[in-house]
Amino acid sequence: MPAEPPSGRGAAVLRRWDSALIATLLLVTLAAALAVDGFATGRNAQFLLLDAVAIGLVALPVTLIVVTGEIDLSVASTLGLCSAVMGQLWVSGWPLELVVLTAVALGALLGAVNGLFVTGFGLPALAVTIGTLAAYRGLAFVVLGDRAVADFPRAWTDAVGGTALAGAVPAAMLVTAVAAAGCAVLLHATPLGRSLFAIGNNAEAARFSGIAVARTKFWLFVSCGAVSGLAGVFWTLRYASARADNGQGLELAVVAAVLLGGVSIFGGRGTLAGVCAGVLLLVTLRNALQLADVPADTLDIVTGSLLILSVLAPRALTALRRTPTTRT
Amino acid sequence: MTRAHPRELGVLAALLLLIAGTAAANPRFLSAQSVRDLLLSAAILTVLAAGQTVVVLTRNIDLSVGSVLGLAAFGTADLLATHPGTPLPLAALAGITIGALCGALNGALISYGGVPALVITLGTLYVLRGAAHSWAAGRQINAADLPRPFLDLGTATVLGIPLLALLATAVVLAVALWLHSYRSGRELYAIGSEPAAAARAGVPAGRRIRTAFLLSGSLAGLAGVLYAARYGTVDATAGQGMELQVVAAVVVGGVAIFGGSGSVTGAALGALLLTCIGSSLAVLRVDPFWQQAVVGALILAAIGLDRLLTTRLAARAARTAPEVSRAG
Amino acid sequence: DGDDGGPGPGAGPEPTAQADPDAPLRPDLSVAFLPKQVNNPYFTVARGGGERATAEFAGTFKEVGPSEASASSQVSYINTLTQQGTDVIAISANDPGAVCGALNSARDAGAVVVTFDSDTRAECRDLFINQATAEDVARTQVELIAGQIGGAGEIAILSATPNATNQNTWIALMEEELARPAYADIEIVAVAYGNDEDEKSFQETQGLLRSHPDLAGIVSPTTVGLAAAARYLSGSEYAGRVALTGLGTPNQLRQFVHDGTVESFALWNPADLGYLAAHAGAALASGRLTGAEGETFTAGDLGEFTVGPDGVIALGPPTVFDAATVDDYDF
Amino acid sequence: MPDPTAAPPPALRLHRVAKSFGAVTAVSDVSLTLHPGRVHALAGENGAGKSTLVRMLAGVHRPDRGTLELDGHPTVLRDPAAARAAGIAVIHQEPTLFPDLSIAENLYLSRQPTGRLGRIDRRALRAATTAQLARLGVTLDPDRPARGLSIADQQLVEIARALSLDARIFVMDEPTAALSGTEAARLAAVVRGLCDRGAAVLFISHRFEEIFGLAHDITVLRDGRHVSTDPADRLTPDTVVRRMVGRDVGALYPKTPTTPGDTVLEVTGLTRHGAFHDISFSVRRGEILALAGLVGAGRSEVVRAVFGVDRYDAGTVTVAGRPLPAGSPAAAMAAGLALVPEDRRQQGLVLQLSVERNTALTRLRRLARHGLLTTRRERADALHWTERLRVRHGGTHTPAGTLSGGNQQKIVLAKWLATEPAVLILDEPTRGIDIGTKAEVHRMMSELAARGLAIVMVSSELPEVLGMADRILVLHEGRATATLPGPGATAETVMAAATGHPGGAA
Ligand SMILES: Nc1ncnc2c1ncn2[C@@H]1O[C@H](COP(=O)(O)OP(=O)(O)OP(=O)(O)O)[C@@H](O)[C@H]1O
Ligand SMILES: Nc1ncnc2c1ncn2[C@@H]1O[C@H](COP(=O)(O)OP(=O)(O)OP(=O)(O)O)[C@@H](O)[C@H]1O
Ligand SMILES: [Mg+2]
Ligand SMILES: [Mg+2]
Repeated sequence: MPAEPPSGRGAAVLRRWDSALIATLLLVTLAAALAVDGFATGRNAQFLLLDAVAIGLVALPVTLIVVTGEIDLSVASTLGLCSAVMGQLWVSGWPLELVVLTAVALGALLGAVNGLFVTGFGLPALAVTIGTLAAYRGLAFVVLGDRAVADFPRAWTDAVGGTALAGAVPAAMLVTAVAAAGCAVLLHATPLGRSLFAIGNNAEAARFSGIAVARTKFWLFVSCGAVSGLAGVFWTLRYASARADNGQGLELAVVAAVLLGGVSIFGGRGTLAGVCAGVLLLVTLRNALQLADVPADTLDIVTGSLLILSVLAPRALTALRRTPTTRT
Repeated sequence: MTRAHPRELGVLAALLLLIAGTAAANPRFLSAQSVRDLLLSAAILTVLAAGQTVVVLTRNIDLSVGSVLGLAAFGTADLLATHPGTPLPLAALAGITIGALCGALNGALISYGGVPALVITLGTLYVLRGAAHSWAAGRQINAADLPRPFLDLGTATVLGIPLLALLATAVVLAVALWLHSYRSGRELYAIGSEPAAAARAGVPAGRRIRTAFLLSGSLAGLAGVLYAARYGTVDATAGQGMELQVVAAVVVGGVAIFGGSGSVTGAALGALLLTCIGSSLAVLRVDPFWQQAVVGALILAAIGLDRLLTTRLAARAARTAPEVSRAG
Repeated sequence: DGDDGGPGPGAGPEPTAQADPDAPLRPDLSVAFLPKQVNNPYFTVARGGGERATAEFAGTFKEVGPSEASASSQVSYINTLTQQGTDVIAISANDPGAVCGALNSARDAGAVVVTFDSDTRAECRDLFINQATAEDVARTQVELIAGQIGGAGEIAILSATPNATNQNTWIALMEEELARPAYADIEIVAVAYGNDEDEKSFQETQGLLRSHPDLAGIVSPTTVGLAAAARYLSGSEYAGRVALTGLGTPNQLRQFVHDGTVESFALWNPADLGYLAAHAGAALASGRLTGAEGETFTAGDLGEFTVGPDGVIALGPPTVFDAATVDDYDF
Repeated sequence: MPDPTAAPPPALRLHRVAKSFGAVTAVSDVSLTLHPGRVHALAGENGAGKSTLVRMLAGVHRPDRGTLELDGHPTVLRDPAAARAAGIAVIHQEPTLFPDLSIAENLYLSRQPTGRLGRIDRRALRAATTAQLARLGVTLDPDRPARGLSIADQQLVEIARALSLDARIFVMDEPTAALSGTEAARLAAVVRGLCDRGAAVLFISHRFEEIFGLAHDITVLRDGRHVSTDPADRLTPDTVVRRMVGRDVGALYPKTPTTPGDTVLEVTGLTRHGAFHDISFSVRRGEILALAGLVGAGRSEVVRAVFGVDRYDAGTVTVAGRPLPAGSPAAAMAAGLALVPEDRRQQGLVLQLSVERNTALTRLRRLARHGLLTTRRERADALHWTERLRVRHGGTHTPAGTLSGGNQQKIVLAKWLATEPAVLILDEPTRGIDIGTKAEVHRMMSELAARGLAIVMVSSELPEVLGMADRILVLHEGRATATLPGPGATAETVMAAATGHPGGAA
């Protein structure tokens, strides 16, 4: 909160949060491997990683957007609309290559609409994307209605669910990992990344420094749309089913993963490594608990508690460390 | 001037436009029963929006209201079903207490932890929903299990006006009076407008924020009681997804999502507008596949219109009276 | 197999093994129910039936599933069940196609798959336990509403979501049924969708009454919709003037049957559905059934059932509840 | 002047207080006594620890060591509310207002006059606000929200807020930094009035004429340590400066005459409705043009529009003969413009980011290699500039917000000087800067002009304007009222034009 005087510990705490998160991830994985039957198998690892693809993919651009102090809640609806359009185009006989490209381009267009409302009209992103969350999902139903398009070529659906690197890793996960690495470099080691942090902390000062704030945000929304479109393509092919309600509710999971990863909802703070660890932790925990037959309502409770802990724990740590010095 | 509230006028204009349009297409939209239904439908959302407004004004947000509503609704219904002799005021108090406890939990975590409300309440959204599911364990409480007088509350009218609508109006007026005319109410605006300045001015921000969440929780609890009375069928999913509607109502009603400005009457109008959109679409028999898309588009239109009016008025003020800001 | 995944007209893979009706039931069968959504009262009742059946053949029973009705989360639960080496998976599918890949992996790993309530494509399960044939459901509802409005007038349908497969099938068949000369005076004037939400169902009911002043009756082939519409009607000026029927549970509607808002309505017994699904799964896993048309087996105290075309077993015609019978049931 | 020993017990006594932030020691072992009816001035370089002391008195910081006594009673100020309850009113260096609340509520938050049933009496609230503002000679509408007030107006509201408190001790941290002479003089009169009523005042300023005009006692701080406390009449500005800085300071306003070159920046007919109207001027290489005027005259808005941060309704801006697209700071920077904005905390710096991130912000592309930017390069660059401007900081990786006000200002200067602009626009460049650095900044301006830079300077300090400018453009209520040659201008001619009576001007 800006109420706090900014402290030099901010960055350090964040780094420590990253490490803590990664340590937790390893610990959870280890514990699950020892305690849960069927967790430590190659096939389960693949199921797990495949489950992480859609959330992970969408979390990347959402992270960038949240770092600039905005938010995009329409990602899941964009995914759904792109999936629906994909299905519609495929049944009307378009070649699949073209269908895929169109879906991604459509995603970019939908993102551009968000971006226009946010940067062009100066409306709060939370409000705008709640609106488009409803609108895009609605359009998906307009396009595909109650139908489900399922007859995608086996070669494509197999490729999406298939593996790479000698069968060790799902191919889609490999793509996601590469994208994550690219985003990490972009965010932490390029001029653009620096300006995102500046915008998130103080957009006015960024503008006074010659950073094209509106344009940057606009293109972030566009790329977020495009990536959501891509995630829609992945979703459609992975489940071999184009439906208007694909990915419903994914936005909350994505936001949860991003926040768990240590990105500040007020913008200007966060790391991509943290987000990746956040995504994997969420997915791994769900997978392990499911295998341990933990009921769904408990899963929800665990997810929620984890989120709460994710912000309270770093606070508690700093407070503990500070206590002895202030109480003199 | 701060006297006139252009933001509320914007929502009111949108509302009147919608009602006029719908009534033109189907005059029965304005029949007594229809207006009663509209007010009834809006009552629960309005109560939630009033609580949400108080929280949003302080630069926080309460995403857990849907889950709190569910918990309170189920709790109240369960109490009445298992102890049919319970006096109704006591049952209502029980529901409100459940909500108040949830609100107190949120407020305590947020103010003592000094952590973002969005993350905490996203967490409690999951946790409380999970708790409701564990409690209900798949049970459903039906109209036949509930005492007749309780169910009658949901449909009773006073002088032809639904009781629930009167209750909601009373809540809105009370909150509006507090926010507008009492020092502690004004302090909520101060906290949201500039937390650092509030700290310097010696505003007890932590206490005020806890109060805001307590109020939001209690009102969500009250909304839960109203929900049970109105629908008569309650299971653990009551109010699921309601949080986005509430936030949308508040934002459409002109409350700044980053705190400091807006009014509870505006939020109430926003709730009425959203409900009205739903009802008009049903009355106009808009293609169901189009409905959600139209709702989204109308939300965007409403916040866009609001922004347009605000900037127009500001620009006009600047042009016609360049010295207005310094005029004595 | 070389199937391209299309919804081809052919049924599932031809059963290769021969059914042995006298084979002993395998001991220690693990049975898993995977409903569309856990904690949904309807599926909670079905689960009770499944549990009872499993206890009868001394297997182990569990219910797993997502807290929100989505196909993708079902897939991850199917994967989990596959990992755990479950013998019988009884699933009510959120999407006929999306769960196919995962179900086939489960079958490759040795599980048998029974669908109930909501089917998948035929090639990815062994049997489908149909709660009632769509024709029966449609016919029953048409008969009920026709009787309640005296054989003539405008009626409307309040469905679940616009993309609910079951409801859409029933609505289509009801329209066919109403096309018969006996129902010439009945006209469907609108189909509304309450999305299985109370508030939306309320609003849609109001909308129907507003835009069709001469409406004589409403049919709601979904439990949430019917309960919401009943609640709305009972407290409005339309109570007693507009007939209401559809599919609902006795517990939800008892109140409204007694106060006259609803004269009669229909539903199968979800507990029986779960019971039959579990027994069918056990019979499949033990080799008593292969899923081929014409095979018969005994499902505990429900008696004997025959496998129909496409591996479908029908539970039977829906039960009709009215003021005289509604109190005999508790679900 | 009353004898301190005969005076009533000190209103406030700080005894050997200290405060550190991590490795940075802001204040160590400082004692200070405030007497009723006396003004005590605090002098020191940027980062000497003045504001830290103020924050201890305000209840924002708790001292690590040392004690505080009020009227002889040891007291602990837990939070700002406690300080206020103890009768201490504080004007902070950086005004923090509630942008969404009206000016009236900014003044009287939590203390609004109430009527029946505890309801706020808005009429009384408005009247009280108008009266308070009138004391300072300000005519702001009490109902207008604080958002969009200029820095000076914000400062005035902050002052009015403190004065409206019924306090016995007034602590004023650079209250006049953003004010022009008229307002400052009015504040001085108010302060004297407070003293006459028996209040104790702690007053901080970098302007010596104010210190010596007001103070009874002067305490000098250096590097967080107490250097000296003396009655003002036993000191001269030179001794104070020497004690502050520990060395002699170069001349202020060392403007060396240059021969102006080609015109680089040309502004014609620039208009934004409601802000400024038909402003035209041009600046040549080597020339310093000053924009003068009263607070709120629209100078800042003009330069913001020129730089492209604000839009304008009519007019053109050309740089080196090429028209500049409106509304694009990036384009302005590409054309060689730089703007040091007036509000360093909102516009100049990203307070949460480190010093090195801030200095690099204007040159991200230039500092990158193969498109990649490393912290190491940013750090090396930041070290170079912070040394050049003698910035006092706890390491270039510390957030800019932890620097003292003056040092923050230097970071803003650094990030813009580093762009090597052709036209440098400075909006209140020395606001809150200590006298030593001020001389340094002025010397640098002269040097840059001599090297062929065109400089546009907005300043509310008349001596600075008269001392540095080659030409002076005077604005009054958004319109240009006079263009005066720098050397020939006097305080009178500038003020005449600034108040809308350019008759006396040449
Ligand atoms: N919150 C903080 N965290 C870390 N260091 C701080 C903090 N606040 C102040 N400092 C450091 O303490 C020292 C004193 O700062 P202070 O603001 O008191 O100076 P000052 O005398 O008011 O200077 P100026 O004249 O520039 O306003 C500076 O070196 C500053 O960097
Ligand atoms: N964003 C804004 N919204 C509304 N009014 C504004 C805004 N910015 C400035 N003003 C008002 O416009 C007038 C001109 O302000 P400006 O800052 O340009 O004056 P200035 O001559 O630079 O004086 P100062 O010394 O105060 O900076 C002031 O009265 C100020 O309050
Ligand atoms: Mg200072
Ligand atoms: Mg200015």
